[in-house]
Amino acid sequence: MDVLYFAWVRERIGLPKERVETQAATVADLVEELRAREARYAAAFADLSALRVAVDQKLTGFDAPLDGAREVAFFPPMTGG
Amino acid sequence: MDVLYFAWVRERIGLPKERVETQAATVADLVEELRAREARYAAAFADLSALRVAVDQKLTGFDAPLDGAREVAFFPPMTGG
Amino acid sequence: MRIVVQQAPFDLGAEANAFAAGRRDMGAVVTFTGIVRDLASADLDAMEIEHYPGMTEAALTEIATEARDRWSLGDVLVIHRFGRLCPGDLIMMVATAAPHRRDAFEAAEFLMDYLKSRAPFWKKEHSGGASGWVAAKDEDEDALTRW
Amino acid sequence: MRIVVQQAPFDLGAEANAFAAGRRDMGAVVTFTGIVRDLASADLDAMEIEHYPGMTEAALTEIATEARDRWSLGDVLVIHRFGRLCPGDLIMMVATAAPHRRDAFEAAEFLMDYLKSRAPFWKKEHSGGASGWVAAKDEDEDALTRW
Repeated sequence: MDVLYFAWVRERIGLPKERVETQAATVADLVEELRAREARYAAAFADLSALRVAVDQKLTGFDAPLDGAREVAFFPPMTGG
Repeated sequence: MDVLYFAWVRERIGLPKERVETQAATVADLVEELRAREARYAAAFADLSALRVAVDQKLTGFDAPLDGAREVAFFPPMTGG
Repeated sequence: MRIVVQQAPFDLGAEANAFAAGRRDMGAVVTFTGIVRDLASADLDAMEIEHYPGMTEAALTEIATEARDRWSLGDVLVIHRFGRLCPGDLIMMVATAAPHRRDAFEAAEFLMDYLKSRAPFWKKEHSGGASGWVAAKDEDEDALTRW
Repeated sequence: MRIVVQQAPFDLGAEANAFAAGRRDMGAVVTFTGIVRDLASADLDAMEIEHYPGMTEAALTEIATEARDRWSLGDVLVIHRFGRLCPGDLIMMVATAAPHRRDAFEAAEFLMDYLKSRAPFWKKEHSGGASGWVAAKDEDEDALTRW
């Protein structure tokens, strides 16, 4: 699936988007896999309460299933307007 | 003093403004004098709850004193905006 | 603060642009515009707005000053027309500028609620040969209890 | 209903005039405009707005549709810019048209409250060589409980 990063999550991980092959059942499982990769991922995902997630462009929770998901995005709380 | 009428009060009395010589102590006293003049005044002032009054261009009540007042205006509730 | 009472039309876009221009310290601008409405049932030909010259400007200034006292505002604009208007014509506008959006919104609502029942304007509707004064609504009077 | 996400500036006045034009059945038009603010303390050089193409438009459409479901509205407009902006630049606007003023005001406030924390935009401030992401405010999240 495509994994997207925005704002300081993007800056901390160092890229806006990557292709990830995963069998993760939920967003939380995917986060665990990413954290295990490298320090910059561990740093970006250190505090999940500071993060928001969208699956296929819909805001959701970290317990959301990834079954059939094509795109997951991680970002800080939004500051539009 | 000058007495002004607006909206349907003006239409009912038949003029927008007139000079009134009066010793009336309050707005209510002035209304009594006007009512006694002619049927069109009695009709315009039949229901005070349907009227509003301003003394010297300030909204006030019918018990307001007229001491020193230069201008009294009668009109229906306002419908601006 | 600018208070305008006039018979002539005003240009909402030009007023909004001028009001919002160069406000580096104000993050929020709210405008409200009132438009002559032709209800399907009414078949309105025209609306005539009467006002009380002198008192109108004083009342609007007082309401705008009160808004500036109650909210943190950078600026306030009120434009209100009088005379004969047609359906679709703009009757009036208010604009507020504030550092924060809640202040701009609340002050604009306050201005509208007070302007509706405390500024000396009266509307008369002309529809198909008949005409009648618009009655004040209880809900407009009740709206003032919010503030 | 019109939802626009663009890098280019927009003309508040032209948009407001076009939105208000010919609304014979809508008595009330409210606009909100967000402006890049230079706080005295911040000495802001520029603000950069990042967004999530695709999701942004979907989220704004969902919020606007929700507003139309909850209030009696004739029309809704949302314009939001992204990219690099300077103090005084217009960031975004919403406009609502309704038969009654209360609906137009409430729907515009609802749109702003949801857009603030539910549309995927992120602001970064550049001031005197330093830069930092604007943190979401608790009060913006709390504002959603009103609705």
